[in-house]
Formats: sequence, structure tokens, C-alpha cells
Amino acid sequence: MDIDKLLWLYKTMVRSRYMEEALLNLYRQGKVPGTLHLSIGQEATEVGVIAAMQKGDLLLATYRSHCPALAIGIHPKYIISEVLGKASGVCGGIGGSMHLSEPQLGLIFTSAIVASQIPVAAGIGYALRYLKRDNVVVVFVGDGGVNNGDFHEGLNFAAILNAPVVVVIVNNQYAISMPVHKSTKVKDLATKAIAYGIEGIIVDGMNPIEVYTKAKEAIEKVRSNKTPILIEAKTYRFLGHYAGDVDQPYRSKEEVEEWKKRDPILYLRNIIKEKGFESKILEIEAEAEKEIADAVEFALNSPYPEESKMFENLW
Amino acid sequence: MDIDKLLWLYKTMVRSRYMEEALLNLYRQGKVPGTLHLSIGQEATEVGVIAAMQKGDLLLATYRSHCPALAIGIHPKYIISEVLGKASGVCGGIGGSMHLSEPQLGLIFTSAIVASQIPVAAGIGYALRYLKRDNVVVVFVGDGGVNNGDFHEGLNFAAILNAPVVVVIVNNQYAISMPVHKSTKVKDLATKAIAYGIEGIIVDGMNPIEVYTKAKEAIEKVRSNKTPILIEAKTYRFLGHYAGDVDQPYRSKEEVEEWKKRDPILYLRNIIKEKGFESKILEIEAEAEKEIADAVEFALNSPYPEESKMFENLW
Amino acid sequence: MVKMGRIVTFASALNEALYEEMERDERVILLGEDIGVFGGVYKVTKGLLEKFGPSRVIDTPISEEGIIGTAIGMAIMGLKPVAEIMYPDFLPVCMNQLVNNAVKIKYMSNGKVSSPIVVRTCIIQGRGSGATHSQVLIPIFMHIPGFQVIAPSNPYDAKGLLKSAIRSERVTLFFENVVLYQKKGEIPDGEYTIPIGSAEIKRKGKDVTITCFSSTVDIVLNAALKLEKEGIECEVIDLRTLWPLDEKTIIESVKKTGRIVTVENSWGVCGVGSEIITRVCEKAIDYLLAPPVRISPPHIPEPASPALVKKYVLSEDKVIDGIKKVIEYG
Amino acid sequence: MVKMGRIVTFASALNEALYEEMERDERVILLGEDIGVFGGVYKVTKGLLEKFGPSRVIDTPISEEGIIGTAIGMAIMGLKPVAEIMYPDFLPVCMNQLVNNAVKIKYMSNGKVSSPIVVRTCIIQGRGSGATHSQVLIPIFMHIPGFQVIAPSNPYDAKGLLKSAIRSERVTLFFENVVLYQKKGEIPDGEYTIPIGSAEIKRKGKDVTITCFSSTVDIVLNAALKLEKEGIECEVIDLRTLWPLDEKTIIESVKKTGRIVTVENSWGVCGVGSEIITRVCEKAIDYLLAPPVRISPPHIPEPASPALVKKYVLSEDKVIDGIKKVIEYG
Ligand SMILES: Cc1ncc(C[n+]2csc(CCOP(=O)(O)OP(=O)(O)O)c2C)c(N)n1
Ligand SMILES: Cc1ncc(C[n+]2csc(CCOP(=O)(O)OP(=O)(O)O)c2C)c(N)n1
Ligand SMILES: [Mg+2]
Ligand SMILES: [Mg+2]
Repeated sequence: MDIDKLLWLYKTMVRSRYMEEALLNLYRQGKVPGTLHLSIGQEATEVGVIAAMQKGDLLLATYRSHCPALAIGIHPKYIISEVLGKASGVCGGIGGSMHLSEPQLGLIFTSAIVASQIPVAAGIGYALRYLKRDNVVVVFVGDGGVNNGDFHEGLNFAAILNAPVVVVIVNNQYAISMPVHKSTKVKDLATKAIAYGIEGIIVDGMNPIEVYTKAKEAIEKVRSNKTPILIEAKTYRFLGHYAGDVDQPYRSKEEVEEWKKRDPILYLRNIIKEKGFESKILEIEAEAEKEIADAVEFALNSPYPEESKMFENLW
Repeated sequence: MDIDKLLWLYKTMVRSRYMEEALLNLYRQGKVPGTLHLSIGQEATEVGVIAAMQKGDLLLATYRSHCPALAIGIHPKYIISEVLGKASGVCGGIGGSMHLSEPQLGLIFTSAIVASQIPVAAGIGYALRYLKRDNVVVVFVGDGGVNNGDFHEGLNFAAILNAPVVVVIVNNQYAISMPVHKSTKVKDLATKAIAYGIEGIIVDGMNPIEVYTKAKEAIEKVRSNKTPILIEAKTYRFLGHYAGDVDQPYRSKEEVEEWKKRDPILYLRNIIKEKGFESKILEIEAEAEKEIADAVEFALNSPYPEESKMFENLW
Repeated sequence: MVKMGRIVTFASALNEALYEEMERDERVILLGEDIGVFGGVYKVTKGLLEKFGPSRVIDTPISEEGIIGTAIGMAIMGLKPVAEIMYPDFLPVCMNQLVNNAVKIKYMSNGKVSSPIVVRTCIIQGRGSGATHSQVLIPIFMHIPGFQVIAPSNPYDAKGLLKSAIRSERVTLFFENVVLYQKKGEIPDGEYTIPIGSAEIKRKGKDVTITCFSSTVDIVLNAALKLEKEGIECEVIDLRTLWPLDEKTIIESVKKTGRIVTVENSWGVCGVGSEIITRVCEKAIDYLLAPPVRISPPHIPEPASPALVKKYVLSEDKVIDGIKKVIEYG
Repeated sequence: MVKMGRIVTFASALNEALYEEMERDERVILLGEDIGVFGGVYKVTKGLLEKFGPSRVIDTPISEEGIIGTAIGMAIMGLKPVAEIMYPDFLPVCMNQLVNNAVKIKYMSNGKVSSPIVVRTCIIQGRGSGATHSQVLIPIFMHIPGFQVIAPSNPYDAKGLLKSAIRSERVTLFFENVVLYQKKGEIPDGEYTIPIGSAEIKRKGKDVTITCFSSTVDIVLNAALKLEKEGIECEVIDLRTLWPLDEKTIIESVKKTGRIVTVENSWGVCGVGSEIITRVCEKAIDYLLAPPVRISPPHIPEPASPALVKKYVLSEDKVIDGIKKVIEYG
């Protein structure tokens, strides 16, 4: 893989990590309204997949999407502002942390109703084909979302409509407290592809290079074949389900530590370093630090939306 | 298979066929309110599976359930009365053709909302195990129901709850006008079992002996293992989706004729005849004819329910 | 007044509306169960597959969440999907896509993304199919903000309102009614649309205001005709659009008549009538000469037996009784 | 009056109710997302898995139709399932099982089969989580016949009503409220239950009747306290059970005060207030001294921004304004 791509992956993961750490900080200071779901630990999956998308490709994701939003190109200042409910947020503070949209950059929306984005992706995929656009739609869903009826109906629709949809299961091993192996009797979630007559792929979701490479292959295949593919990325969230989930009674500290050894950022950092680009790394890190500090500043200083705004856009 | 079983299968299929022909007649005379879904052609599947159930085993089925209701032991006069909305109906005329219940005989209910009976079956199965009853619950669903979210959630629940549930897909090739091969990209619906980590079996739904034998095996396996099994019975409905579906623009007359050659009643009749029991056959047919004629008479002469009845049993 | 031309049935008026809008705009796409080869269980979409092909008339599996979710995705991309959910009883099956996606996406995205879908569905109340094939459920979609709810009573309105709905930027629930499909009425030869949100006074009268919609309109008009002979002059308002509600027309009428009777085919509790009566009492209580009266089916599921169905559904007699109650009050 | 004993929070009152009912009756089984190992997202079910084991406290996948369907199956077999649907926003996800199975099976089977389930859910309105994590939706379940709808406002009622619901033969929707979980109140040491369907007059007054429930009760009581100083005596009715509605208590109160203000956290259109006001006008309009007033959040989804949330949700000020309106009318 060329160094530019590696650096982009690294930079994006670092920016996301710093942004989410800053969000967590804000949360702890009581400045975040509502709830907060962080991707820390899963960045390889989210960034790797998005890196494999082409211009015009579209994305649907979940409430855990600050990282995908950043990766697809939304500036952190607009993401943080949205989380804080500021007028400068990507959705004017109306959507909030779980509901991000920036269609011009490819992010259609993020859904806080588990799995409900999948049938929508089927429709978007159908429209892409109908409008003769040579693009695909990528849709993220958690391991917990797989057991929901909307997953089933959405995948089946995508398959029979020949819709260019890439469904990515971000299998971070838990749905809040429910371990994936208790939510289904299937060992690999990618197996579920068989039920829809489509291809299923497993990727190491802690390895950004593997995610990128395999996602790229899958996305291009979907682009040309107009048949959905299901990707299962095996990954892990290092923090609680939401920022308030501190005790995490459903998993052991050891397990968490074990997975943390596979931190995708450290992993990629080493690879790039070995290739002799340490200075680039330091540059990226310093820039990201500044960028996020500025973004937090921007968000904190932004005004809240006017009352009249809440009466707009109902229809 | 012993002759008594064969005769029971034959008798039950014949009784059902005559009953449904009588219902169709009543429909054509404008005496059936609402709609009417007939099993004619599919009797081997429905009767074969029910023959394999033991005392105390339970059944959930669909709006197309006059045949299952009869097979499980409800007298045709109560079925016909229910279809006509008479007080003597199995549900007092309140349920109607699509909503039949007779829990004492094992029929929990028939559902007119496609696939919604499957999660209910998971709960019943769980309760059977919890109550330490050595019984299973059998649930019928059409090929069209397989694509519904409730199928997905219900099968997964049954699997992870170790519920003794036997899910029988009555694959009659069409969901109203939708051919099964257009509703999914999977060749055999039994394949879907893989997605739930359970066993899937295909049976020839036109052959009552095969259905009975394989269903029996599956039911006993589920009884001892407390793990659901998915059975796909490949069958065909000879008539329209409902009684009013006469033109059937979605399939060719040739296709229908082809399948009619495999009429399960004729098939079993020949086998029994070859075994030298023709007189028994004639006896069964004569009895059934009389039984159904009497049942129609009974239903037609029964009174409608009192107005006050409709205010009962809301809760 | 629009120049009328032809007599058509309610079902064919709808078919024409779909046909014309599909011809006019390539982005209009139909999807639903049995709408293509079968032409719809009541033949409303008949011939459209043959004319517009399978990429625009999509037969779907029995996956209501899938249908609405897919329609939303299409709409987001600028297509104009018209989804069919066979009966309102199946709206609960796709309630999540309707409530949490269809009417939330535009709001939550601050207007960046929108999903203007049309959902057609056919009320089959009173047909003997029992409790799961008879529900109306309209008030639910008035309660939840973001739905435009339409329930026409005649071919002219059906065609004009469906065309408006397809062109609208809002999420529309369009309630048809099996009782009306064969009803005939006059429609113009040429193109026309009807503004969404406006009720129509079907009959002027000074004694009592009666609101109704869908299949209840004819029942009320017949009742009004009978009462005319007894000297009672009913003002009959066909709401046509349930949401946004044409409050102005209703309130003005009540200010004139001093009496209000609401008639609906859905249940009364938290229903259309309770909303209308509340508005009347909030804004014109001093004009009321008698307590308001709500007429609706009893608050129970619909029984299957034809003998009971007759008692369950609205009848002219029930409407007449209700009207007399407000008139005789004083 | 019941002898009081201990001060507990709303959340622990619920936990006690579940604990006691599970101990009392082996057939009581809990199921839902994250209720076991996690003890519930707000810890209402904490400790129950440890005490009663995984066969009675079942952590489920994210399959709301699956949860309700499974609960229905259990109930049919004589078990007493208490299902948790995390937030009311997810009730649309399982609306089909609720509407078409839970409240239809007994009716359609002519009483041969019944499925008395309890569904607990927690309103998280006003917390900044946006439009899909803030809905109340109570009026929907009043509209559809067959649900018993409960929304307590304090620990005492919460415990007593949940116990009654679990013992009831009806399908219950039990609305908790995150705003109330840490609220403290006195409860008796011993066993008690509260009859479902009875409202409670929290405060006597002669000038105006105010209905409220769940989190709105404290807001109204605070408003009433302030208005007392201005010489306005409010009669505050905590509905407690939304359906069946305790019409008698409301009507009697209005006959005394001559004024009605309804307060609710769900939307107003076809809402709780519209049902109550309609009944008041149907049965006691001649007693009214002023037009009725409905107070509810605006008819839009809930925005996320805390600045807007504040404007969106009910406040004491809005309640006071509403009350003054009816008082000042004359
Ligand atoms: C339909 C629905 N049910 C329940 C919830 C509450 N909930 C939010 S996130 C979550 C767990 C999701 O787990 P998973 O799909 O694995 O995604 P992850 O959070 O691990 O990224 C649950 C149960 C919801 N948002 N939507
Ligand atoms: C949820 C739902 N959607 C739609 C329908 C309308 N409908 C009734 S039967 C049917 C076709 C069912 O096909 P299948 O499952 O194959 O069963 P079959 O009728 O062939 O026995 C449809 C679409 C319904 N009853 N429920
Ligand atoms: Mg997960
Ligand atoms: Mg079929």
C-alpha cells in the first residue's frame, strides 16, 4: 500500500481518536447533553472502510458515528458543535450526537434506531442504479443490529433489487452488555450472507490495512456487479457502550486489556515508523492535536440555535 | 408405515379437501363473509406434519388453516361455522376464517399477520421448557413469510432460548402473486436455517408419507435437543391465493396442471389401494362426504352471535 | 368550478392519478406487495407494470419495514416513491420506518436530507375479515408530527389529492377504502390537482355541523337527506385531509350552526372527533348550543361475524341518532 | 390510609415491585435488552438476575418484535412475562406484536387464549438525545382498544401499580420516566397494590381542574403552589392510569371548578388532553366557565440542542400561563 494512503489512514484515525477523547472530556465536564457513543478502538474498521469509498459513494451509519463522520470529511468542529447542540453543528444542533447528516460529503444520515438504516440503504442503492450513477452505498450496523428484523428485510431487499449496497457489520463483540455469542448461535456474522444469497466476508477490524484492502475489493465488486456484499469486521470498543457506561459489568478488565494491545493506531504507527516516516507521524499528531483543540474551542464558543429553528424542517 | 397411519393421513386429507370444496361452494354462493384461503393441494404438508405431533404438542399457523384446524381435531362443523361467522364457530364467530383457536386440541391460534406467529412460537417453546413439559410447538409459515422481520427475530429467539420449536415453511411457491424465486435469491428456503445456527430440512410437501416421516424425526429431535429445526416443505396450492383469485395472472395454467398431477390425495389413494385397502378408501370417502354435508348444514342452520358477544373478551 | 368530463370509479381515478404522475415524472416509482403482475389486490395499479416496466413498478416481498425503508431511501435520492401497504392493519408492521425515519430525517438533518414518500393503503373495515383486517388507525398519524394524512371520499378528490400528494415534499399517508373503490363520480378530462389541507363543505346547513371523511361521507350525506325532511338542515364537511386539519372551515361552520357532530370510522378515543371537538371547544365554545357529539365504532376490535359487523360499523341510524341528540338538546 | 414506612427512589420502588412479584410467583419472568448482567440501562432490574437466575431474567437481542412476540407466547402458556422495551421510541418497532397480537388474541379467540403481558418502558424526553429518543406515544395506546396504560408519578404509585399490572389479566403498557427515577418518596414496609384505573386528587381546589400524569405532576403541583399565593386554588388530578381513564373523578372535579386544563408530555393532537376535554364537553359542558385549555409540547419532534429542549418541554411557566388563561377568561 502506498505511503500516502497509509498516512491518510493514520491521520484520520488519530484525528478521530483525539476528537473522541476531547468529547469524552467534555462529557465528563457535564457539557454534553444527551448521550455519547464513542468509536475508540474501532477506528480501523470505520476509517478503513470509508477510505475505500469513491467520490459519490454514500454512507449510512449508526449513532456511533463521530469517527465515520470525520473520516468522510466533516470537520471536527462541526461534529463537536453538533454534539453540544450548537447552531454551528453539522445539523444545526437539531440532530444531536446520534443524528448526523452531510449528504454533500456522502453521509446521508446516522440512525439511532438500531438496524433501521439498512432498508433505507437498499432504497438508496436502488436509486443509484435507477439513476445510472456508478456509485455504491455503504451501510454500517453493529453486531447487535444483525438480529433485528430490519437487517433481514434490508439485506433481502438489497439482494433482490440488485442494489449496490455494502453492508458492514462493525462487530465490536457487544451490543451494550450483550456479547455477540449470546445474541446468535452463529459463530461468524458474515455467515448470515448465505441467507440472502450474497457474498459474506470477514475482515480483521483492528487492522486498517486489511480493512481498507478488503473493503476496497468488495466495494468495487459491488459497483460492477450490483449485488450487495456483507462484510463482518471483527473489532472492539475500548470504552463503555456510552460515555456513562463505566463499570461495564458484562466484560472483564483483562479482556479489554487484551484487545487494547491491538490498538489500530499503535499498530499503524509502528508500520509507518518502520517505513521511515516518523517525522510525518509527529507532524500529523501535532496538527491533529491543534485541530481538535481549536475545534473544541470553536464549539464551546458557538451560540445555541434560535428558538424559531426548532419549528423548521418538520416537512 | 403401518396401514392405520396411512388411512388416517388419507382420511384427514380427504375430509379437509371435502370441507374446503364445500367452503368454496359457499363462497361462490356469497355466503362467506370476508375472505377465504384454501389449502387444496397442500394437504400432505399440513396433515403430514400434524400427524407427527404428539399429545400436548402445540400448533400455531396462518390464515390458511382450515386444513390444519381439522387435522388437529377440530370438527369441520365448528370450522365452517366460524368461517360463516356463526355463534357455533370454534371462536364463536368472533375470529372468522383467518383466526382460529382451540388450545385444548393444541391449536393456539392462526395468524393473519404474516410471520407474526413465529416470535410467539419462540415464547411458547420457552414456556414449555420452563414448565418442564416434554412438548414441542410447531409453527407454520408461508414462503412469503420467510422474508419478514418476524421470521428472522423469531427463529433467532427460538435458537438462542433453546426453545423446542419446529418451524415449517409451507412453500407453496407463491406469496399471493410473488413467486418464491423472486422474493429471495436463495434456492432452498431451508438454507435460511444456517443464519440461526440450526438444522434445516427439505421435504417433498406433496408426499404425505415423506412429510410425516421426516417431520416425526424432526419433532422428536427437537423434543429431546430443545433446539429448533426449520423444515421447508415444497408444495403447491391448486387454487388461487384466496377464493376470489380466479385469474391468477402470475402463473400459467400449464404449471398448475403439472402440479395437480401430484395431488397428494390421489397419490396416497393409489398407495393404499395397491396395498389392498380399496374398500377402506371408499368407506372413508363416503363418511367424509356425509360428515361435511352435515357440517355445512349445521353451520348454515346455526344462529349468529348475539350483539353483546362482541363486547366480551377485550381483556 | 372545474369542467367535468367523465364518469369513473374511485379505483380507476386512482389508477389514472398514478398513470399520469408516472408519465409526467420518471422519478415516480411504485413499490409494494402484489402491485405489479397482480395489479394490486383491488386492481388499483392494474396495467402500470405493463406500461412502465418492472424498474418502476416493483413487486416486493412481504416486508413492510423493507418497503417503507426502501421507499425512504429512494426519496432521499430524489425519486418519488409511492409505496403501497395493503391494509392499514399492516402500518404497525412498518411503524418504525414511518415514525422514526420517514418523519424524522428531514427534521433531524436540519433540512439537509428529506424523504417525501407517499404511502397508499386501503381500509377494509366492515368486510368480515376480523380484527386484524379492519383497522383504520388514522389518529395515530395525526398524533405523530410530520405526516400529511389524506382520506378522500369520492373519485374526484381521490385523483386530485393523490396527484398533489405525489408532487408534495411531505410524507403522505393516503387512506383509500375498499367500500369506495367501485363508487362512481365525475372527473375532468384534463389535468387537475386538489390542495392538501382543505376540507369541502358538501352540503350547506344552518342547524348542525357534521365532520366526516372517507366512507363516512356518504353515510352522513344520506342521513342529512333524511333529516332534511324532518326540517333539520345539516352542514356536512368532508375533511378530505385529516392532517393538516382544516380547522378554519370547521370553526366557521360551528360558529354558524352552534352544534357539532363528528363522524369517523376509526375508534373514538384520542380520535379525529376528539381533536376536532377539543378545537371547537377551545376556540368557539361560546357558540355551542349543545354538547358536542362524537360518533365512531365501539372501542373494541372489529368482530368477524357479519351479524356483529353490522352493529359495529357506522350506520345511517347511528349518525341520525347523534344528530338528533344535539338538535334536541335545545 | 396505608401506613408508610420507608423512603425509596422511584427506581428502587420498581425494583422492589419486580422482586416481590418474582418471589411471590414463579411464573413471573423478565425479558428485555440489557436487563440482566447490566441491570437495565437505568438499573431498575439490578440484582434480579443474580437472585432469580437467567431462566427468569432474560437478556435478549435487539429484536423488539421478538421480545414482545416471545412475551406473548409465554403469557399464552400461563407465565407472567414482564418485557422491557428500553424507550417508548422503540414501541413502533414492536407495534405489530402489540397491536395485532397482544390485544387481539383474546378477543379473536373468543376468550380461549389470552396473553396478559406487561411492557415496561422509560420515557427519556427532554434529555438532549434528539427526536428518536424522546417520544412518549401514550395516546396511540389509548386509541387502540385493549391496552391498560399506566404512567405513575411517584415511588408509591410506581410500586403499587406495577404489582397490580403484573397480577392483572390485561395487556399493560407501563410508562416509567427517567426524570422520576431518582425521585424519592415514602412507601409502606408491607405488601400493597393500587387499583388500576383510578386517578388521585393530589391537591384539592375550587377554581380549576388540572389533569396530569408521570413527570408532569410535579410541574403542575409546583405551579399550583405558586398560584395559591395569587389566590388561585387548583385541583390537581394525577391520572396515574391513562386507560381506562378515570372519567368520573375528572368530571366531578370539573363540575365543581368549572374549568379544565390538561397537561401532558406527549403531543396534543389526538392526545390525552383532547380525549379528556372532549369527555368534559360531552358530559359537563354546561358547567364550564371558560374554554378548556390543553398544554403539551409543540407538535414537532424533539430537537437535540439543550437550548431548544428547554423551550420544547413542559415548564412551570407554560402551566401557569395555561391556568391563568382559564381563570382570567371570566
Ligand atoms: C431498535 C432499537 N432498540 C434498542 C436500542 C437501544 N440501543 C442503542 S445501542 C444498542 C446496542 C447496539 O449494539 P450494536 O448493534 O452491537 O452496536 P454498538 O453499540 O456495539 O456499536 C441498543 C440496544 C435502539 N437504539 N434501537
Ligand atoms: C404483514 C402482512 N403483510 C401482508 C399481508 C397480506 N397477505 C396476506 S397473505 C399474503 C401472502 C402470503 O404468502 P405466503 O407466506 O407464501 O403464504 P401463502 O398465502 O402462500 O400460504 C399477503 C401478502 C399480511 N397478511 N400480513
Ligand atoms: Mg456492538
Ligand atoms: Mg406461499
